[in-house]
Amino acid sequence: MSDAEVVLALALGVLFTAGTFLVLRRDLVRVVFGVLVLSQATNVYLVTMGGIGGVAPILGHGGTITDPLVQALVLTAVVIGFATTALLLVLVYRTYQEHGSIDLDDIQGAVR
Amino acid sequence: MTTNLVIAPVLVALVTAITCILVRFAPRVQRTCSLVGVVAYSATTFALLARVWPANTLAYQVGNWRAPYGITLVADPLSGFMLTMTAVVAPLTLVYSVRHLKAPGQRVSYHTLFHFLLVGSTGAFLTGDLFNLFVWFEVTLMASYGLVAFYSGRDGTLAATRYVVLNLVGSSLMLLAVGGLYGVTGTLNMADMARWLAAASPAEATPVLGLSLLLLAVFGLKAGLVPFQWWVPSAYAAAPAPAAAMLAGVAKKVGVYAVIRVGFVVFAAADPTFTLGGLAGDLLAAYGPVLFALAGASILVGGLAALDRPTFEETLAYSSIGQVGFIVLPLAVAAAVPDLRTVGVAAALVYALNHALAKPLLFLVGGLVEDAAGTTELDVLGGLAGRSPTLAGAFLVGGLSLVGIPPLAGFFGKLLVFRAAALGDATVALAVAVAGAVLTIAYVSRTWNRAFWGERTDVVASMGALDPVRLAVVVALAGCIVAVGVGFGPVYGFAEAAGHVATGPGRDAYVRAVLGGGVA
Amino acid sequence: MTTVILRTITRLVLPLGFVVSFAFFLQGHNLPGGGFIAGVLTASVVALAYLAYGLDVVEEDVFGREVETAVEHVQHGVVRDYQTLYAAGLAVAVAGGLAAMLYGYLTDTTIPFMTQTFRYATVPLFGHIELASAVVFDLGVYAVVVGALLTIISVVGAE
Amino acid sequence: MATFILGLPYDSNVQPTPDLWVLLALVGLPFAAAAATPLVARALGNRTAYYAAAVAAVCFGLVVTLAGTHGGAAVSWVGPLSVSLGFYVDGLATLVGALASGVGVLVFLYSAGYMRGEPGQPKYYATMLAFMGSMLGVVYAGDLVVLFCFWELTSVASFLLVGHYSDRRDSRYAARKAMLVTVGGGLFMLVGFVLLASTVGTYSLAAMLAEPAATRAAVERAGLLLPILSLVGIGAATKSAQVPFHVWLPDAMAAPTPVSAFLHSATMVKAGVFLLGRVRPILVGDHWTEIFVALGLCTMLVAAILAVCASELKELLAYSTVSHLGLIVAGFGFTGALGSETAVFHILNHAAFKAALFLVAGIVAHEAGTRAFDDLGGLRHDLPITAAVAVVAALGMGGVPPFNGFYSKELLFEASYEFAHHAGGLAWLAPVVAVVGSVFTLAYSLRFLAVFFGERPDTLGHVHRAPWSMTGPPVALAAIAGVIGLGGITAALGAPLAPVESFVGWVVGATLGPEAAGHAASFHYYLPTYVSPAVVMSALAIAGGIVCYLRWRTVRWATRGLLGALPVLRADGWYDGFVYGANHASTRVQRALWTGHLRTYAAWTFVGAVALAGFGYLATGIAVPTAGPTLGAGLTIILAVAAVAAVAAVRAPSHVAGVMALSVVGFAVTVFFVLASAPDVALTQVVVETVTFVVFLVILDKLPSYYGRIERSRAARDAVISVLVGGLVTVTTLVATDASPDAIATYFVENTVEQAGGHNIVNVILVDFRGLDTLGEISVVAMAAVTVLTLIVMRERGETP
Repeated sequence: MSDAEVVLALALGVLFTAGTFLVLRRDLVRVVFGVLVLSQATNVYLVTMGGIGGVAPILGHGGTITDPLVQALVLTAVVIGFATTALLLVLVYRTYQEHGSIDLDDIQGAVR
Repeated sequence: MTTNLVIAPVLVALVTAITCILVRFAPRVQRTCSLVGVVAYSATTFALLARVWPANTLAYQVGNWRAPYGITLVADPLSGFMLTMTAVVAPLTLVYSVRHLKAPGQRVSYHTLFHFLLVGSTGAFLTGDLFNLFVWFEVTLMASYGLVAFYSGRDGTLAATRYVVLNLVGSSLMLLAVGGLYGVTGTLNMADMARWLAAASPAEATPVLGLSLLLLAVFGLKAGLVPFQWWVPSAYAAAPAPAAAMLAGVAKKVGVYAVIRVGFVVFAAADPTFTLGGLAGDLLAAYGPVLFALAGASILVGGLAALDRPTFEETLAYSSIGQVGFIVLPLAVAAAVPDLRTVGVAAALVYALNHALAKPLLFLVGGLVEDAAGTTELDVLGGLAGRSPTLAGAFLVGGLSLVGIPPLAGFFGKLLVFRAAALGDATVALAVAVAGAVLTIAYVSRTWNRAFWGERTDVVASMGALDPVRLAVVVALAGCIVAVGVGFGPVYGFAEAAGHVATGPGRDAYVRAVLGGGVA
Repeated sequence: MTTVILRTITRLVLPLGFVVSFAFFLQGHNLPGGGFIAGVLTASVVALAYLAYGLDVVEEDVFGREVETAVEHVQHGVVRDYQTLYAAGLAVAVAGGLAAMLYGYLTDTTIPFMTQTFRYATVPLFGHIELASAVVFDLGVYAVVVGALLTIISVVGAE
Repeated sequence: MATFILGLPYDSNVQPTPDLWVLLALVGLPFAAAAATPLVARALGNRTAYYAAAVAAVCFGLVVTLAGTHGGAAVSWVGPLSVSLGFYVDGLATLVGALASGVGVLVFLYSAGYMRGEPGQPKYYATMLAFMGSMLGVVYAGDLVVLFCFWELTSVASFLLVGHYSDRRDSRYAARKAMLVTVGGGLFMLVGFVLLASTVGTYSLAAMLAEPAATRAAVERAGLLLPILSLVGIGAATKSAQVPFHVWLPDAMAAPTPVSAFLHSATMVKAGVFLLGRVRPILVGDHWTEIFVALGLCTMLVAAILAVCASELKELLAYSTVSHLGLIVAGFGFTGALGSETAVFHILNHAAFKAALFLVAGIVAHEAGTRAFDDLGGLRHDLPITAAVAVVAALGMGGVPPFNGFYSKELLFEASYEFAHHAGGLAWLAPVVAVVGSVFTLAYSLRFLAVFFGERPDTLGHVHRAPWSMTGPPVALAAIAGVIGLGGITAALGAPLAPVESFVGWVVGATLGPEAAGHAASFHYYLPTYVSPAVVMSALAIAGGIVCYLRWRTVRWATRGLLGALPVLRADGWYDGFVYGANHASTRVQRALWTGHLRTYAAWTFVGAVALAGFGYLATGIAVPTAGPTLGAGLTIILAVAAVAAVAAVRAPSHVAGVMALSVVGFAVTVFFVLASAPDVALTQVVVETVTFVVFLVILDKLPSYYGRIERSRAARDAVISVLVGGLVTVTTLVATDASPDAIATYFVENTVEQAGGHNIVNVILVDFRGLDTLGEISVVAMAAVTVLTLIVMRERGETP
């Protein structure tokens, strides 16, 4: 836990880079891809904040137990992210219905 | 001292929200529940305020788990100030909503979302836990998404989509920061984190500044500060007028509140001798230039962009960006100058109160115009003052309060912002504030000239009668603005008490109340 | 052809899914599982049934109702019940938390919201088992997840 | 007031302090009366004017009762800020307060005739009364905040009154212009006040005036003298329409004429010079003199030239007002008693003659139907009384002896000569400018009078006699002006007009700096009987004025030519430039920033976050730890898979391919959770992944398959932003995993079974320790469903906002 996790850090860096790049696309579906990658990466990151290398936080199995708190936090974050993503998907669909396009460069609202 | 009153406002709003779903097929019952619920919300909030006044800190350990292991809610003057603001604006806005929205819309979700918005903001105002703050943010946001997308038309869907995407990015960043802070400090409880920081060596605490500033970026996104302000105009313009009023009046303040609570109560606790690379002073001193840049840019960009907008609510939405800049500007001074922390926070709170009253008022006036005239295009409006002097008078009070005309609430906001900047020798901040204020005069007078004065246009001439109930709500808000200004003495006393949490002794009291005498 | 296979699989999976999700729900306090996972599983299984038979068929055959559009689903159809389900779930979760407070008022002490308790009880056949009040809360979670997910899936499916 | 009527000398020691209740009544009454106006107007109709006049008369009475007092009275307002509802009475307050209420009485009476039958009278009288209250508030304020309060209220009242004819574009333009300039200037003044108060430690003006020398010393110590002086000066200059802020006053003539007479000549514009008089004891000094003498004289000259160019009565009077305000500002600018005497005496004189002239202009416009010089002439036959008033007032304005304006102008010449004599060099410009300005002043005064003399143009139709309600007030004003003028003659004969001298002396005493305090109460004025530099200057000015008038066409041709060559003199340019420029900038800023493209917004959000966090990391100078790889092979491989799949998602040629790549990411993440001993998270991840992708595929089915081709430049830019974000995350992960605090997690491991009765710690945390999080979480889930329903149901309704 006291050592910096270089491999993890680099992998997360790549995941965030990819996610960010996708969010910056003009294709709305790819934007959703990007958001999904970002949230996946965030969850991985969060789990590792308690350190890696213990046994599962279920008592009665012996061994050093890995940090259960971060796992609980990730669960909460996953569920919230899941709900928001579901809404986003429906919104994407409705946006397409209203504007007839998923190309964000084509879609213009009354207020920019 | 534990009292269930601390959590009562959250529970009242939550129960009301749930009830509103359960009784959705009996619209009349639903409306009644919703209204009773919001009144109960205000009543419990004021009861809580009475316990907090003038300088009490009540910690509430949810689930009876002692801090820092469970989640702690804390009611102190700072949260009390924000809650009181909400408790004034929410009932008025809801009464307005009941008359404003058509029955099916109310039935399908409006009341539920409205109360969930209250749940989220109230939870955020009360929580003493960083991750719990994230959860309440998400509750507030989800309700906001619903309200922005409410009409489900062209504008609503697009605005909501943008809003959701940007905030999903924000959520990832926030988790990045919160997780990092947990990794570094080993705790999520704000008081515990403050205690940890106070004891930490500079070497241990170095990563905290970067992480806390990442958090600040997320708060900036919620508050709509430049360069995170993008979602504001389209979201406010798409939402129903009373929802926009709540979003601008209450939900936006959650971001500002978080800056104060997390920045000034937690991060300022770090050892004051802690010297940063090039910056002198404590950890919070680094917030000074950052907050100043965000606030200054917001004031100028928001004020300037509001100046030439074609519709009423767009003007208000862009104005919101600038006004939040005014709220944050004294915080920048407070961060940079440790002696001015109380003064700066108090100034920010007073300005926030002004904006929480004036902006909803203006949005609601816009809603009335929209409803009666069918449009808020400034080009086709004119002569509203002759059509409804009451409406015009209310707009004038709200607009002049934004400008900072005494003796309205906004005047003291401006005075205190100027004062904080003057005491901090922040000449540039003063200049920016004055420039922003001049822009405010310009767009308020422009809106007035084009909508309320001028020859009565056909649209205005053929306007139906204005709903007296909604008009009464608007007038009540105007009354609040005048009352806050005229009776400013106690209001300032309250704001100052709230500002004390940002100082050493105030922070110690907070930490003691939460952790109980420093055990942990 | 695919429909036939799907329907056959569904018939097999449906009961199995319910049992598994029930197990996940019960063991949550001591082993991996809990209300959320159980809820998602239940919802998935029902969604599978929708996929195999179609929403309208379920409405007609199971509930004997005639519904066509999404809006009708919301107003008359099963979605109406899903909505009630998640609202009830929330209500249960909150009520569980409030119960502690209420108990506090009755016994003239201050017990905070969501204070949980647990007892070990000896039940014939099962032996020494644990009864935790937190299960009530978890039940609320389960109901919310099932109700909300099925609402979304039905609405999207009905499009 | 009794003191002055008896001609007794002023002595501050015997003056009782004012009664707070009288002050509150004085300031509060007009507001209360304004609030009641709509009701009263319903009962009285056109006679509402008499109600307003009565209120003003009561106020005047209260001003008179206060005149014998001196000092402050306050009631606490905002204790912690040391702001009180404080009032202060002295000579200056009494002078301007008497003008505000006294001219108020006359203007209200005049309005009875002028506004008869006009629509919007309740609004008009209510606003006028509120204005009068605000003006009295400014005048009697004993606290900077109170002063500012009423100061801004006068601006708001002025805004509403200038825009009285709100249908007319010019009215709206003028109203907004007046508001932007005066309220905007007020903000600068507020900053000045705040600086002053922060230095002194109180907002109490009364306290500062009690110790002017100490206050000044404190300000100088703080090095804030010049900033405060300039900021307060901007406030005064905008209100009193000094160059270059004089742009709003001529346009403000769009208001009904009584408003022009009341606000824009006698009172509101005097607030600026009043303020100078008010802070003069504290701030007077070298900087003070340089700034205000230059400002005042410059304004006096420029506005006099502009007045010559005017083509109609009110425009002429407006510029003339600006010019005379410049004279007053210059007077206050000179150090010492002489300057104060100039300013104070001219405030009084100007109010008398200028208000009278405005009312005259109103009568002319009302009865003749035009205000243009070219259409007017020979009106003395039609309007004899008005003509008589005009003669007295206009000659006073022109500074012709023995009319009242002559004496104050004489004082200006004297003060400027002394100043020049004392300072030398460039200071000699002061008397020269004063004389040149006076030349034009007399010229345009005569031009104004010419309306009543000479040929009556044929185009002029029948001109009615004005009703007494309209002629009475100007006659009263002219009488006052006339009596003051006659006082100079009698004084020369050895019988000075003691009450006026004594009163002015009292007022002057209130505006003197500590160094000149001894001069108080010795004010005298008389028609000069010997030759002095001032007399010579007066003679030059009068001779020049007459010559100019006789050569009117040439002069006007020349001045208009000058104006054509130097449009900057009119200074409208900067205001319009500012407003149009700002509007233009507004559109440009909005267009440039709000492109409507989500990726612009997202890019800024990312960059902003990276900048903030990066700044934080750099400021603390964190050392990025780079220990060797510590993860096991399994975890390393699975992370590599996730990373590769994410890159594949970026490069995916179709949506479906993208979804497949994403599901690989999801799968890898699940395995990661399993390997990282997080079974609950892994399970949840699996079910969530599954449902998400089912929904995703269902939705994708309904969307077009769009394969965006990425432009190279955009891809490069986005790649830079993405790498920045990735870098931030890498650094954050490194520093966060590097630390090893005593985490609170150990508590859960140790206490879960005994305290919460569960073995799955994660689940126990979710439902018990942190149940509130979960409650929020399921609220979010429920709301997602609610919102999805809303999206579908409201679509069917087709309801627009």
